[in-house]
Order: sequence, then structure tokens, then C-alpha cells
Amino acid sequence: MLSLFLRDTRLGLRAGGGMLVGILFFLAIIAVVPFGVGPDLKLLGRIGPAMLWIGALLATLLGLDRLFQADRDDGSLDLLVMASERYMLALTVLVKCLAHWTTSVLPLVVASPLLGLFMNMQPSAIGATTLTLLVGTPAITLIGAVGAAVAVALPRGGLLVSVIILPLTIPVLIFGVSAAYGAVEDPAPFVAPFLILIAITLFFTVIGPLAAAAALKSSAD
Amino acid sequence: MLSLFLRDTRLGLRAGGGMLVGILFFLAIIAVVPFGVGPDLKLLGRIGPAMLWIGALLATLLGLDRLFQADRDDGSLDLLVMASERYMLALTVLVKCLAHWTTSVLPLVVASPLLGLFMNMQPSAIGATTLTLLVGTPAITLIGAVGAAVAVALPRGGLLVSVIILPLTIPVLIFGVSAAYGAVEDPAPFVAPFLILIAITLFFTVIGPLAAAAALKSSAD
Amino acid sequence: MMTHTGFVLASYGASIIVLVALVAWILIDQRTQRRALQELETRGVRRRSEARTENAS
Amino acid sequence: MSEAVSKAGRWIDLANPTRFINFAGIVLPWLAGITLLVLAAGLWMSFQAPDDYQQGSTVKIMFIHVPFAWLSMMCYTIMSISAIGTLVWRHPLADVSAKAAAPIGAAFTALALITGSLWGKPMWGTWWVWDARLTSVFVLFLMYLGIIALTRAMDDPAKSTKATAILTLVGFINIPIIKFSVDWWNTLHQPASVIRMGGPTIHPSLLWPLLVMAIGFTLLFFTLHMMAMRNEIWRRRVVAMRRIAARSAERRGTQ
Amino acid sequence: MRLVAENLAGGRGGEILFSGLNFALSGTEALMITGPNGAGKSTLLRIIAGLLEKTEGHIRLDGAPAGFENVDAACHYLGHLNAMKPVLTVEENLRFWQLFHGIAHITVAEALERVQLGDIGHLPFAYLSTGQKRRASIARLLISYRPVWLLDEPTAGLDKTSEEQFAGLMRDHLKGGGIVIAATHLPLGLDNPQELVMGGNGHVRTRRWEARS
Amino acid sequence: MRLVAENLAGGRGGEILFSGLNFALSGTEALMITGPNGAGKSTLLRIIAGLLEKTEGHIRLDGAPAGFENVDAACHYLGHLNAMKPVLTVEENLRFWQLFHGIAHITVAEALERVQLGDIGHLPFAYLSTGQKRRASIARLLISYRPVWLLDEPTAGLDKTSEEQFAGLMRDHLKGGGIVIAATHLPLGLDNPQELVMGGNGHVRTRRWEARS
Ligand code: HEM
Ligand SMILES: Nc1ncnc2c1ncn2[C@@H]1O[C@H](COP(=O)(O)OP(=O)(O)OP(=O)(O)O)[C@@H](O)[C@H]1O
Ligand SMILES: Nc1ncnc2c1ncn2[C@@H]1O[C@H](COP(=O)(O)OP(=O)(O)OP(=O)(O)O)[C@@H](O)[C@H]1O
Ligand SMILES: [Mg+2]
Ligand SMILES: [Mg+2]
Repeated sequence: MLSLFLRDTRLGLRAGGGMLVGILFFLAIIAVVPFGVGPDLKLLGRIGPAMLWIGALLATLLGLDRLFQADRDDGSLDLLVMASERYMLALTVLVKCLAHWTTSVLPLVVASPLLGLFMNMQPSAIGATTLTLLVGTPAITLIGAVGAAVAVALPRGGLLVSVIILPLTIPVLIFGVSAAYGAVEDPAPFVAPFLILIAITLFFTVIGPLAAAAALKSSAD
Repeated sequence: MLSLFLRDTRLGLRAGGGMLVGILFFLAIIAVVPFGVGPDLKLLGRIGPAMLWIGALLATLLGLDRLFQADRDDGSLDLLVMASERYMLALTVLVKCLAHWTTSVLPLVVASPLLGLFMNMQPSAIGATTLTLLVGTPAITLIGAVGAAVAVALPRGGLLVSVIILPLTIPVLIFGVSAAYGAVEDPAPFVAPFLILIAITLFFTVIGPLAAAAALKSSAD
Repeated sequence: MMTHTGFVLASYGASIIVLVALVAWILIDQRTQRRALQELETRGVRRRSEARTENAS
Repeated sequence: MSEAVSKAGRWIDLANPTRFINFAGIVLPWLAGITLLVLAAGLWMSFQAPDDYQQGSTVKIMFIHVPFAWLSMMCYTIMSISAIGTLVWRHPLADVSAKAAAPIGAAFTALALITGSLWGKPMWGTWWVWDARLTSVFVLFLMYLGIIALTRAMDDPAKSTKATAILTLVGFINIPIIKFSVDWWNTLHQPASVIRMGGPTIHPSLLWPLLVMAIGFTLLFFTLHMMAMRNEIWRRRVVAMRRIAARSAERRGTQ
Repeated sequence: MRLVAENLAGGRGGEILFSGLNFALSGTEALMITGPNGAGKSTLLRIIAGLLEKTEGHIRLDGAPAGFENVDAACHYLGHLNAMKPVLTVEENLRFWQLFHGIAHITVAEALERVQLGDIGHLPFAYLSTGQKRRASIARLLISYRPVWLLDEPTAGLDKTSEEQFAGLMRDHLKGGGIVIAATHLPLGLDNPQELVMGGNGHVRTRRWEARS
Repeated sequence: MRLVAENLAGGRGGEILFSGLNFALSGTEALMITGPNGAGKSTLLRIIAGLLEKTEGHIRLDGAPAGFENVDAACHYLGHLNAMKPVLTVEENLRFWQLFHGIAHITVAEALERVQLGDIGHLPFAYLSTGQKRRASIARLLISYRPVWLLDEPTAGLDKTSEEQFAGLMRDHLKGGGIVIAATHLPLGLDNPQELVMGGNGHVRTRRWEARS
């Protein structure tokens, strides 16, 4: 399994622009949101966490549709499915998700403190947002994997994957953002939504790969 | 050339599940924003144009990296390049970009007034944003096409060039958004950034296909 | 302030338009499928399960 | 496999597609007739109904808004039950039912949104707010469209069946959220006044037309659903027969 | 070890392509599936590999070596596609499959040697010629052990020499007690394989292979 | 019409694969390029098609029909890949190429008839079997006219009958004054083609084709 992880990260780094595009999204948000909010630095700081979360959500979607499609196009998917006796297919899916997350989402999480500075966020808000991103984005990848597996039978699932999964990612976004705010604003709690976020991620760590594996099994033809 | 345009739009529509999916995708993106920043209507109205532009950026980038890769993988690209005696290759590129724009970006432009309503934007802001999107997004597609062509040519070194090319989309974004705000807020000008936006689009309409064609020519192997 | 007839009419109008479109779409679809079936049957194409169901019923 | 068939044979016989089509052929004219009658009565009653002292004539919107809102949820519930039928019993009609219901549900949801917006402008002063009720209905609309897109995207229905069923079931969480959003979060929207514990709180002069309209639209839903299911069965037959035609033709070609 | 298929039926898109198929192969035996285009050869192979649902029937492996009780797990599948990533080098690709499949047999370098790609392992897979690509995929069969090989037109694109070498590899595998099932239009150079002729109209017939022109 | 190559040299990644290659084909003549895997057959075809830079030499078309003065524009190229979109139906794919290439020759339906895919045109390309896919690509050569056909292992995956039918199509094209250049490992069933044997070590030699075992 480690070999699969290594292969996929290597592919992600060598060929894909996933990492880059994620950061591009952050750049775009920083470049564009201040226009709307105006020179009001306080307001900017306030909506900062939400903006970072939205950017991360959108960036995660990019390239997710090719998660299995690429393997299907060159025939690897057949072999991965056939190996399900040795490794549960769900485990294979999980490892692939992990590789995708490491190459295209992790850089973005790492970059988020810097962006927080640009958005004039308080240090505590920056820390909280980074933490929630770290904990929450895997859930998005895992939900996306289900969409990608469903759409793999389509030659170019692109938009469809995003459309299917966006409504399902909304809870992650809600709890991620509210935890990030909870760390800054006094009445709002931090721990409760953060724990829920962890719970969501854990839930999808189990359910996502299982559902995706089922979809992949039935898609092979 | 019309045939190429028709084929590519058909591919875009059929594979993604149709125009419906395009519009649905933007609806979903826009629905995600209030969950992040909260239901504050005034704030939503203010960041509305910025969000629409970011959504447009995402929609344009989705699938753009496969613009030529898909044709290369199935061998069509060879035939397109060979036909450069009949049709200038740059023209072929332009037509492909147009098809991509029509299937994945035009639905957003068409739906943006509706989304504007959901975001509680003023009518003038809605009009201005739609207009700037209509004028500005083609430039993003064309810039992206250069990146896609380079990535096809240099499967391993492509990342580096994308790093240089993709950030070029940020100026488009900035001028687009500032023109959209210029139409609403008093001190900000509308005409100047709008003209710059048009100029950028025209510039890339000429340069983009030429550069992409050059990259494709040298990529064939 | 109490009369908002415009809104009432608009909502009834919109409902009628959408519902009529829905019904029309279903009817058109029905005609298309019926025609296609008839055309195939006149060409002598049969479903594989047809023989079975006919025997059973 | 064959034992399963013989055991479940009776069930499948009762609900096999051919039977269903025969059944629909008999029932549909009656159902459609009754639907028209009830809807006409409902319309007449709603125009007779008095204006509300708070909401003025806009209360007439209620007679369509509320049934549409209810039906949007009911239709999704039916699709979820069908999804269970697909996943557990692998019944072919269950898939047909879910696929046929989706566009109808989407239409009703769109109408609930439109009429709600048209009611919101005079009552709340805005077309749209992002409160829990409205947002969750909007998400329901997106789910419908997503399901439609998924079922249309694959030309081989067998491929999308399971995936669509799973997606439908996952999306079902949204239904209780819609229903109880007014109780869980404070929103602009009316709390439940008809279907609630302790009986309706709405004045009978408004309640009766509302109920008749609701029954009428429910009947309309079932009529359309049955027609759409029949269309879907026919469509699948046409596809299957086209394939067979193509295959036999090719065989003639190669030999 | 015996691979037994009983009353197998399979199809595509709801339509039956073949039915009532029976065959039994013991270790050291090979089966060649022949027939016109579109007869269902690839479909049959994918059904054996567990990649497609069978419409009817059973496939089982009797007396399989430990760890290979399940048919899927006992099979190497070489399809039309090579299952290699173009950006990775040949060696990287093969090493990945070796680690992933487990049960290492011979080393990657040795396997490359056997398919005459000894000095080409460091090139990205995209740089190989068609025949070289196919040979690299054949090397994948050698680096991890599996008793059953399922081959779909394995020699397409190979030159005469490589074809003979590949026949040698298959013979070695058979000698070691393995089973080979191959769908092909070309003679594969095996000694005395069973042949399964798929008619393209649901007819299937088994016979011994005789050298054809 | 004469296709002339003079002192042609070509390579990959800076390495010369062949040099000093000369041949001349007049209309009705065919050239078969043979040689081991990796010898440079595909490379040579791609150079003729203008898809790769040649290292040295010239290729020209003398006395070409009007509109085909440029070598690229006079060629149909059938590579390893089929250049068809899996989601579109066979007919949609072919109709696109006909419109795009221009100079329509026979209709799509007729072409499908000739490659025995007459009633399969409405299926998505992804649904075809390997050989059917190849035949659909062969139909692409027929629907638009080009005097020169460049074929890279055209019969890979075809069954015996289709192979013969394809030989017939090539003979028709030659009879009509066309030129065929094919890289192949299998005999193509042409009457008296020139043969170009690429050695795999830079050696190239031309001879008349003789039936091989
Ligand atoms: C786009 C906006 C709106 C949406 C999406 C919407 C949605 C819904 C839904 C889903 C229900 C069914 C609730 C249930 O069964 O518990 C409902 C019921 C109802 N809505 Fe709306 N609504 C909207 C706007 C409005 C407005 C503006 C009003 C009036 C001022 C209104 C008044 C009502 C009433 C009176 C009911 C019946 C409640 C009951 O008796 O249970 N709605 N709406
Ligand atoms: N993915 C698919 N979906 C639907 N039908 C398919 C699919 N793949 C193949 N078919 C159909 O199934 C039949 C058998 O295909 P298969 O690939 O098994 O043939 P084959 O015997 O391998 O032919 P070939 O010699 O050309 O490889 C063909 O008629 C084909 O049209
Ligand atoms: N894209 C590429 N980049 C770099 N080198 C390549 C590329 N494609 C092929 N080569 C190398 O060029 C040489 C010739 O390849 P070519 O594809 O022309 O061989 P071929 O004669 O067609 O062989 P085959 O019979 O296997 O098709 C090979 O050694 C191969 O490794
Ligand atoms: Mg095959
Ligand atoms: Mg070659």
C-alpha cells in the first residue's frame, strides 16, 4: 500500500498542477475579496476564515475527478480492482485519497497562515483556521472520492463530480468555519464544532472509501 | 472548423451530463458561500461580484488542463496538427477554446443574474458583473490553453511553465472585479478597468492561440 | 398595501407554466417512445424476454 | 440465483414491468380524471376563500405554495424508498420509479421556491434570505438536479442505478432538516401550522381549500409519476431492442 | 490445480454473448480463445478475471496453491491497456506493481532482461515503442507470481523474435505448473493448447489447436 | 504522382535511429516497413506525416493532384491510437473527421458498410471491441480522400476475415493511383510491395517483399 501512496504522490508532483492550482485559488481570493469588502480591514479579518475555507473547498475539487479516471484510462484500475482479495478495495481508495490530499491539499493548508496574514486575521484566528483546514479537508477529499468513483464510468466526469459532492460537503464547511470563528469570537464555542468536524472526517474515512469501492466494483466493464 | 466546435461542445455536454450540470455547478458554488460567510445579506451583496468571479475562475479551470491532453491520449491531436495545412493550427486552438468556454463558462455567465439575486446584489451590480464575466472569462480560457498546450508538450517540465502562465489569470480577475465594483460604488471607475479587460481578452485572443499552437507543434512526438 | 394581486397572479401563472411544461414533456416523451416501439416492432425486432413473458401470461 | 427468483417470483410477477404497463393503462384515465376534478374544486374554493387579515390577498399563494412544498418532500421520500428497493431487493421497477420521479420532484421544488419567493417579497420585503428553511429547500433542489444529471449522464441505466440509489439515500438527511428547520433555528419562515402535534392552528376557511388543493396536487403527482414510469419502461425496451437489432445485423454482416 | 468453468454465460449491456460454456484446465495446460472480432473473447477473459459480472455459471480453482484460493487473486491479467504510467520510468512502474502485487518472483532487472529491455528500464514509459511497451507489460507477469495468466492479444505489436521469446516465457510458466488463457488472432507458438472458438453468434466450441496457415 | 524521400535521417530524443534512407514510390505502389521493435518504423511514419522533425533529408511529392502539394496535406495517418472519442457514436466520430478533413469521398454509411460495421454506427465508440474499433478507424481513411495512406500496424487486433477485407481496401486504393506506406509485423496481403527493412541498429535496406512463413 505504501507503494501505491508513493506512486500516486510521485505522479501528483511530477505531472499535475494540482498543488499549484490550489495556491492559485488562494491568491485569487486574496486579490479579489478586498475589492468587495473595501478598505475595511476589520471586516476583511472577520470573513477571512470563511474565505480560506471556501478557497480550500474549491481547490480540493480540482483534479479530484481524475482520481480514478486516470487509472481507468491506462488500465491500472482493472488491476487495482482485481487485487481486492489481497487489499480491501476500500483501503486502496483510502490510500489514493491520502495521496491526492497530500499533493494537492496539504500545500494549501501549509500556505494558509501566510494568507491569513494578508487577510489581516488575528493570530488566533489564523491558527484555528489552519487547524480546522488540516482536520476538515480530508473529509472533502473522501466525499469527493465517492463522486469520482461514481463518475468513473463517464469518460469525462469533471463537473458532474463537483455537482454531486458539493451539497454533501456543506456540513464540513459549516462546522469548519464555525470552529474557526469559535476560537476568536467569545460567545461562539470552538471545541464543540471542532469535535464534530473530527467526527465527520472520521465518519467519511470509513464510509467514503467503502462507498467508493462499491461504486468502482460495479463500474468495471 | 464548425465541425470541430460542434464535436467539442458535444463532448463537453455529453460527458458532463449536459448544460444542466454547468448551471447546477454554479448554483452549488454560490450556495456554498452563504454557509461559509453567514447569512448576512449586506455582506453577501458586497462580496457577490468577487464570489461570482471566483466561481467563474474555478469553472474555467475545471477540465481546462485536459483541453489538449484528451485529444493527445486518443490520437486526435496528431490529426489536428497534421491538418495545419488546411486550417492554421492557431485557429484550431481558438475553436477548441471557444467550445470549452461555451460549455463550461457560458452557463455561468447566463446564470449569473439569477445567482446575483440569491446573493442579494443590486441590479446594477448584477448587470455589471454579468457583462464583465462575458468579456473577461474568455481571456482566462485562452491563457489556460497556453498552459494546457505547454503541459502536453512537456509532460514533466509542464509544472514549471504553468507556474508562470496560470498566475496571469489574476490580472484578468482583478480588472474584472474592479470593473464590476466600479459600476456600483461611486468613487471607483467602471470604464477604465472594463476597457483594460477588453484589451486583455483581445490580446490573448491573438497571442494565446499562437503560443499554444507553437507549443503543440513542437510537442508532437 | 393589502392588495398584492400582481404577486398572486405571478405565482399562479408561474405554476401553470411549469406544470403545463412538465405535462407536455411527459406526453411528448410518451409519444416518442410509443412510436419507436412500434417502428421496431414493424421491423420485426423482438425482445428476448418477450417470448418468455408471453408464455407465462 | 434461480432459487431466489422462484421464491420472489410471486412478487416480481405482481410488479413486473409488463404487468405495470397494463395496470397503468387501466388506471391512468381514471386517475387523471379525478385529479382534474379535485384540482378544479380546489381552485374554485381558493378563490372563494376570504383574505387573511394579516397577509391580505397574498394568502392565496399559500394554497399552491404549501402543497408544492409538501410534495417536494414527499417526492424525495418516495425516491428514497425506491432507492431502498433498488439496493435491497434489486427490483427493476424501483429504479424506474426513482428515475421517473426526479424531474417531477424538481419541478415541484422549483415551484415551491418560486411561489415562496413571490410570497416573500411582499411579506418579508426580500426575494430571498439564506435562512435554514429556504436554504435547505434550495439544497433539496440541487439534489434533485444532481440526481437527474447522474441518471442522464450514463446511457446504460444499469451503470448508474446503484450509485443514484446511494446518492438519493444520503441526501435524505435533508428532508428532516427541511421539516424541522423552523423549529431548530429561528427563521423568518412560518412554523408548521397544519401538520403539527396538537392539531392545525389555521382558520378552517383557509384550511379546507388548502387541503383540497393539497390532495389535488398529490393526485397530479401520482398521475404524472405513473406516466413517467411507463415512459421510462418503454424507453428501456426501445434501447434494448435497438441493441439487439444492431447485433443481429452485424452477425449477418460478418457471416 | 484445476481451473474449472461450468455453464458460464456472459454478456454486455444486458445482452448475452455466449452461454453454456464449459472448460477445465489443469496446471501446465493452456487455452486459446479465438473467434472473429466482437465475438466476446475479451468479455470472457474479463469475466474470468472477476472484472465483469457473469450472467450465469461458476468458475472455481480446485486444489489451488495456498493464497490463491480465490480465482481473482490467482490471476495475472494482461489486457489491451498496459496499466503503466507514462511519466514514470519502466523500472518505477514495474517496481510499483511488484510491491503492490506482492509474492515477488524474479527481480525487476531480471524480468527486463528476459523481455530484452535490459538497458531501457530507466526511460519513462512514454518513450518506448509499441512493441517495447507490450514487452514491459509482459515483464509485469514475471515479477510477481500468479498461477493463472489471462492474456488478451498478448503479442499484438510484437516482432517475430519477441513473439518467440514470449512463447518461451509462456512455456516456462506452463512447465512450472501454471495455466495460460489467451485470447488471440495469431498463433502463439504453444505446443498443444486447447482451443475455444467463439462463433460471434453465441456458439462456442472447444477443440485442440492445429497449426493454421 | 511520386513520393520521394532522399537521404532521410530521423531519431528520437537526440539519438539517430536511421539515416541515409532513400525511397521513391509512384502511384499504385506500396511500401512495407518492417523490422524489430524499436527499430524506428513508427518514427519514420511520423516523420513522413510531418509530426516529427526530420534530422536530415527531404520528402516531397512530385506531380501531386491539386490541393495535395504539401506532403502532410496529402496523407492519411492511421497510428496506434484510433483518434476517436469514446463517448461519441461511431457515426458522429466519422462524420466529424469527414467534415474536418474535407474532400469527402464516400459517405459514412457506405464506409461503415465496407468495414462490416454497417449496423453498429449508432453505438458509442467505447462499446466496440478492439477489432471493431480498429475497423472504425479504417473507415476514416475511406470517407475523405487522400492520395497517401500512412498506416502503423493497421491490422493489429483484426480477425482473419477483416484482415483480408482490409487488404482489399488497400488494393482498391492502390488501383486508384494511391500510395500506401505501412509499418507492420504481419504480412498485409498486398501483391508486390516494396519492403524497407529497418535493422534496429541504423541499418536500412530495401527489397521486394517475399511471402514469409
Ligand atoms: C422561497 C421561499 C420559501 C420556501 C423555500 C418555503 C418552503 C416551505 C416548505 C418546505 C414548507 C413545508 C413545511 C412543512 O411541511 O413543515 C412550507 C410551508 C409553508 N410556508 Fe413556505 N417557503 C417559502 C416562503 C414562504 C413565505 C414567504 C411564506 C409566508 C409569508 C411562507 C408560508 C408558509 C406557510 C404558511 C406554510 C405552511 C406551514 C404549515 O402549515 O406547516 N413560505 N414552506
Ligand atoms: N464496454 C462495453 N459496453 C458495451 N458493449 C461492449 C463493451 N465492450 C464491448 N462491447 C460489445 O461486446 C461484444 C464483445 O466484445 P469483446 O471486446 O468481448 O470482443 P472480442 O471478442 O474481444 O473482439 P476483438 O477480437 O475485436 O477484441 C462486442 O459486440 C462489443 O460491441
Ligand atoms: N516519445 C518518444 N520519446 C523518446 N523516444 C522515443 C519515443 N517514442 C519512441 N522512442 C524511441 O525511439 C525508438 C524507435 O521507436 P519506434 O516507435 O519508432 O519503434 P517501432 O519501430 O515503431 O517499434 P514497434 O515495432 O515496437 O512499434 C525506440 O527505441 C523508442 O524507445
Ligand atoms: Mg478483444
Ligand atoms: Mg511502432
